[in-house]
Amino acid sequence: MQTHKAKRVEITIEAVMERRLAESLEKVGVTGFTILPVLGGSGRSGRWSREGQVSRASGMINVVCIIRPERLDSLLDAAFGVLDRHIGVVSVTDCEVLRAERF
Amino acid sequence: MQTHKAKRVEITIEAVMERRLAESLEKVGVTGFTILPVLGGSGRSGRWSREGQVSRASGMINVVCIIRPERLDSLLDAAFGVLDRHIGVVSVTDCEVLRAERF
Amino acid sequence: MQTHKAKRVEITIEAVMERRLAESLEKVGVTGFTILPVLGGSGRSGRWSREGQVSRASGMINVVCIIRPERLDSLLDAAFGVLDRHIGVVSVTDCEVLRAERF
Amino acid sequence: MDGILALAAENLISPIILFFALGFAAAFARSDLSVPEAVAKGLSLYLLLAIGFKGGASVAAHGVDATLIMSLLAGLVLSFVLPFVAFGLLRMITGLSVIDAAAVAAHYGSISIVTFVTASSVLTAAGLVFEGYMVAVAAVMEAPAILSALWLVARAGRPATGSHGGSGRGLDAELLREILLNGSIVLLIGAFAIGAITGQEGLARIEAFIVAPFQGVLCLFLLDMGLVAGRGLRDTRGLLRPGLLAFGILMPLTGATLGLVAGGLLGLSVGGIMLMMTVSASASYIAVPAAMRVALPEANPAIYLTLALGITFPFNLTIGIPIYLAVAKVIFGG
Amino acid sequence: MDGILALAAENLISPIILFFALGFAAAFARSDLSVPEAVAKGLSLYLLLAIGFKGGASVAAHGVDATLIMSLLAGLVLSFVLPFVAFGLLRMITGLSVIDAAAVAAHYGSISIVTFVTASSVLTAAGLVFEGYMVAVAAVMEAPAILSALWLVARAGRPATGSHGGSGRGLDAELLREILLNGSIVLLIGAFAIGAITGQEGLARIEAFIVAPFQGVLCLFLLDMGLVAGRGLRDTRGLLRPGLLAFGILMPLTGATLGLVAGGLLGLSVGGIMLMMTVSASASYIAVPAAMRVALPEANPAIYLTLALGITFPFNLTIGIPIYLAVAKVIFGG
Amino acid sequence: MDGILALAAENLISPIILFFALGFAAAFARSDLSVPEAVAKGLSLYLLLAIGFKGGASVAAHGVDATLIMSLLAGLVLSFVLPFVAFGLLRMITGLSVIDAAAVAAHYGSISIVTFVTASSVLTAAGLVFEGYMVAVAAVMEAPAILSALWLVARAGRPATGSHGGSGRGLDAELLREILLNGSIVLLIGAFAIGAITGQEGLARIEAFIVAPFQGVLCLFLLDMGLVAGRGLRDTRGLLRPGLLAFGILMPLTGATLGLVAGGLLGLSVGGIMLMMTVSASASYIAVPAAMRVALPEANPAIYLTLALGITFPFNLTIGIPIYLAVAKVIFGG
Ligand SMILES: Nc1ncnc2c1ncn2[C@@H]1O[C@H](COP(=O)(O)O)[C@@H](O)[C@H]1O
Ligand SMILES: Nc1ncnc2c1ncn2[C@@H]1O[C@H](COP(=O)(O)O)[C@@H](O)[C@H]1O
Ligand SMILES: Nc1ncnc2c1ncn2[C@@H]1O[C@H](COP(=O)(O)O)[C@@H](O)[C@H]1O
Ligand code: NA
Ligand code: NA
Ligand code: NA
Repeated sequence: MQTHKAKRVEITIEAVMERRLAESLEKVGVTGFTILPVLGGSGRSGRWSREGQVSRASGMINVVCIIRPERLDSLLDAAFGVLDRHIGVVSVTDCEVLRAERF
Repeated sequence: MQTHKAKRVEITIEAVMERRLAESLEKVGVTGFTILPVLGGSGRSGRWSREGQVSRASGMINVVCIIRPERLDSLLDAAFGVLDRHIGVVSVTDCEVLRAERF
Repeated sequence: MQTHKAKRVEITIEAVMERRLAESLEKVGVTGFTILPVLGGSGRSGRWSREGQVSRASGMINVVCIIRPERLDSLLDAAFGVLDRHIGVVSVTDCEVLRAERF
Repeated sequence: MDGILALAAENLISPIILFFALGFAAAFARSDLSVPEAVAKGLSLYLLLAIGFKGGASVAAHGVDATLIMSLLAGLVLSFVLPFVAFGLLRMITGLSVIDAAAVAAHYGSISIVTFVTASSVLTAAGLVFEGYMVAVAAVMEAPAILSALWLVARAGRPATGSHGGSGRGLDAELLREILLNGSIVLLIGAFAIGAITGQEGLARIEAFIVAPFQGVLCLFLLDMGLVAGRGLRDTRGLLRPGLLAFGILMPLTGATLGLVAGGLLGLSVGGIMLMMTVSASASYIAVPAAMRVALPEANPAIYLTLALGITFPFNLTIGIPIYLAVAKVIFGG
Repeated sequence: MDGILALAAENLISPIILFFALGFAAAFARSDLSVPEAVAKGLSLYLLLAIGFKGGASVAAHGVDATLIMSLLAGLVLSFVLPFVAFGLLRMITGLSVIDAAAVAAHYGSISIVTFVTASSVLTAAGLVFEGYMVAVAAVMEAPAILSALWLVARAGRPATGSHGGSGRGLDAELLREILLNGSIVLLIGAFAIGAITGQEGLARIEAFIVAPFQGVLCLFLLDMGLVAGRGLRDTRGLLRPGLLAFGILMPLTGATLGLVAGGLLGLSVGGIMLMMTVSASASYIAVPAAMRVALPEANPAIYLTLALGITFPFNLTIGIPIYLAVAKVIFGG
Repeated sequence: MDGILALAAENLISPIILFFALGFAAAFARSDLSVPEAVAKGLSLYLLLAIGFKGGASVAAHGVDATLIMSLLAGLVLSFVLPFVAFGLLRMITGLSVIDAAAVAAHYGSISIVTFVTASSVLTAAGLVFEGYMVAVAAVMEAPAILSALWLVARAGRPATGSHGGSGRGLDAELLREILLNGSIVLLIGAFAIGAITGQEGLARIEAFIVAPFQGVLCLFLLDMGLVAGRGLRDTRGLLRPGLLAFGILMPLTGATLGLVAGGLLGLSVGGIMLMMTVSASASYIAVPAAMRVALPEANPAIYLTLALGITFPFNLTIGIPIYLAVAKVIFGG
């Protein structure tokens, strides 16, 4: 089956920043992404878990964004502008996609 | 530690198609996969979110499937048969796995 | 934007083993990871789903761990020590990260 | 006319309508108020269980009315027929494609159980009784409309779901099974049967759960519906051309009229007629959208969801229900 | 015998059993009816809080019975002993390996709190009282069986959980802590203690939450249990050889017999004896499976979950409980 | 003094406090007892809806008190002023940086609605009435403190949220909208308005949902709060230097004193004064932490969450509330 080269960007970011990230991505023309929930984790600021939490303050989300390689840089710029002084992690992986016309 | 080459296929597909995708995968001999929940996302058809939703109509799931490289093609065929006229995204990444006998 | 080589390790493991895995990772100095929920899946032991479940017995979680390449081996050793006789899957992908000082 | 307005006004200031409005307004103001998906599903399970059980227990108490079978049949027929009416109207006043029009039509042939629940609350508040089996009528009306819609698409020369392509699907046994055994039908009919079997004795045992707190739970659920409807409408405003908007209001009125005729012919009570009008006027937003995603994936979900949930549901809730009650009273009320 | 059948028949048409059956049937018919995981957990928290609190408040009201300590001890002993009985039976009539047999045995030595709750509902409906501390007896019976099972495995020359291999685990302090402090034990005993401390005054404050709606919540929870049990059974039908099936029914009867003896020796009320039979007959499906996944990962979970949830739970719910009540009445009822 | 102790002792053995303690202890013992996130959110929606509605319905019943507007204004002023007091105290007795101190200060100027709910339960149990609009006062006190805190940071020469850097944010309209329209404010005020509009008639329709089971739901919610607070405290024990600890207890007492003065000047009832003390003494742990993560991401969340949820919340629950009631009674009670 015919596949095409693309980049898979996964951004783990604080839930409170979701709207700002989405808007920032849209501004640079990235309109395709999928948001996965996060249960908990661990980092320099210690362990955390969403169990029993009501406030959105301590939650994170995982934003998966598949794009054409040539658009990676503007995406990373946009993401970095939001991450900035916030906690969060960005990873970029090479991948192949079906239906390239969608990206 | 000894690792082995494999392919990591991630299929983001409408929740209503879950059973059909699973059956299609099983038909080509792919019986190992893991399903992650999806909170929301954005695409050509706009933004969506599962918040407060009751109907399964607008939900998606993320199916992760790790397989030996030689089985990739039949997996993609099977997935594509189901995706077909449906919305959804497929990405394939090279990866290494422990315990190769499991795949 | 400046990126750095890293490894993305994704461990799908039984939920009951979460604490043991976390402790094992911390013992080898891996303190950064993110835990994603898992809805269900399929493997040699058949299909399963979390729908309506109360017991943690049949659930899994997905632990994502991004590390510098040189620390991969000790991480895999630690993960394998916990996985051991348990069901579960480990995949390792090459990736690039922003803000390398965090890993 | 005055009476209708007074009734509408009274209905509008009931807590359930106001909580819906609160959710609607909060969504438009982009508040982050939200109900977790699991809680929304839990509330809807509660409502289905409660309304089904109470209907069954009421049938057990009042005996099987001679018109029960006829009413079920009428519901079946209405659900089969309404999509054709809706399809015709859509093709007349909107520019929707065959597939989109058929998908929308399926929703309006089917029913919205929360609209039914709200209407029955209004009846109870107004001191009117109704046939307990109306909940069963609502249940049998959930699915048939889907078949009509698929037939409309097939007739237009477009196989409902691709025997074309590799996957070899179609309106196969699998899809039919999914439609007929979808969760809300199963719970509604199951709870109805359990209510009918265990009767007043069963009701006595779980009354404190399904009767007393019912209205309050409905408030919370309607708050959520308001949030979801408001969010949907906010994000798809551009879509709603005047034609579609008009359809979203004309169609429930048309459905209600057919429901009125059916209820009158059946000789139902005023409450029963009003419920028959309400279910005919209401549009599905749970079961049918899911079925459409499987069977007609090319149909644009934003259209049918916005119409059913963003226009017709609020219309029925606020204006429709009081009108249906008033009309039923004027024509059939002693 | 006639009395038993009549009682069983009456029990069978109670809403709680029927909702379980509805879930069971829906799962077998592959309906997509489902209860979200979070809601199921929330319902189970509610049941544990309510049943624990009511037990404690009842102890506060009736004073500490002289036999309280003896009953707790009896519960402990039963939970330690039952796994040996189960293990023997399993090795006799099934071909299970030592590890699988031990894992199953742990489940049958422990208890199912929903079975307990259902039995106490049946007692209440039958107008029978029982010792409030029976809920504490149930709580202390949750864990000991796990130790017996691990001992059975160790004796067979297989370290319970690998000091072999790299990770150096075992039935270490950590696992023991996890078992003894698992959520359902902590909430059950905690709520019991709070009920005992705050007594009737405390009960009065939260009665409207934990007493009146209890049966209704139980219906919803049993609907979910039916769905989960049905799904499990549907997916593992091949597994259930006649030997296992027989065990799933013989073992609760055996357990109930031992519970009958214990309850009789303790001099409990008829209700108390029936509950002692029920807990002894019931098999854990929450705490023990989780412990087994940690301590005996090689044991096949499909076997113990299917037996406990798919066979023994429905058996106790529908046939077992009425039998236990009838037997307790015949032998000890005035 | 004796009276205070007796009242405190009585308060301490109420089910709600004991369930909080149970959760707290379970977290410290590392039990896996937990409430799903969705259920916790559902419970908090229920509490907000219920407390808001009841407040509104009470206003509808007793008429708009002349002091209503004054009380709202007083709440606004207190919420603006308290952060300065807190900030000064923090800079005096702890070594916190400007940013951390400002973030903590924002929490103490805002309010904890569960503390309010618990206090109103204590009042009801004590047979005292209070002004229904106090819930609206609590609502208006949620947000202003955030602005004060951001001003404190800006004054110290540090732009609250970077117009520096690429993203060009700041205390922009967007953040202000988020703060003012956060979910708990919207639901609280919305439900209050609905209660005020529909009055006793509306209350009658949903009373069985929002009044009778309220205390029980609160127990379950406080169990969860105990779990979350205990877990937080367990994981950040190292952080709590004596200075911070002292602040966590001194600040609520200071806030309560200001609340006492305000309530006295307003001429509120004893119950109203006690509530004014309680809200002033309480610290936000839902809305403000989320706002701080956006506006002051450099502030360490472990500090403000541990203080608000791990120290001040339990302090108010167990010791503070009885003290506030006793003091209000001694000074203003006839
Ligand atoms: N190396 C990592 N791999 C995966 N997730 C991470 C990593 N480091 C941090 N995270 C996630 O980001 C959150 C915040 O990290 P930190 O700012 O280091 O406390 C953590 O709680 C994790 O959920
Ligand atoms: N480039 C992408 N990267 C990640 N997820 C995507 C992407 N495009 C689409 N999706 C997901 O697929 C859904 C449907 O996409 P679409 O068909 O473009 O509306 C979206 O709502 C996203 O959840
Ligand atoms: N090849 C695979 N790709 C992704 N997930 C897998 C795979 N194999 C197993 N899993 C996950 O691991 C669980 C246990 O697998 P097993 O031990 O084979 O039954 C499955 O239920 C899946 O959730
Ligand atoms: Na209709
Ligand atoms: Na047992
Ligand atoms: Na305050």
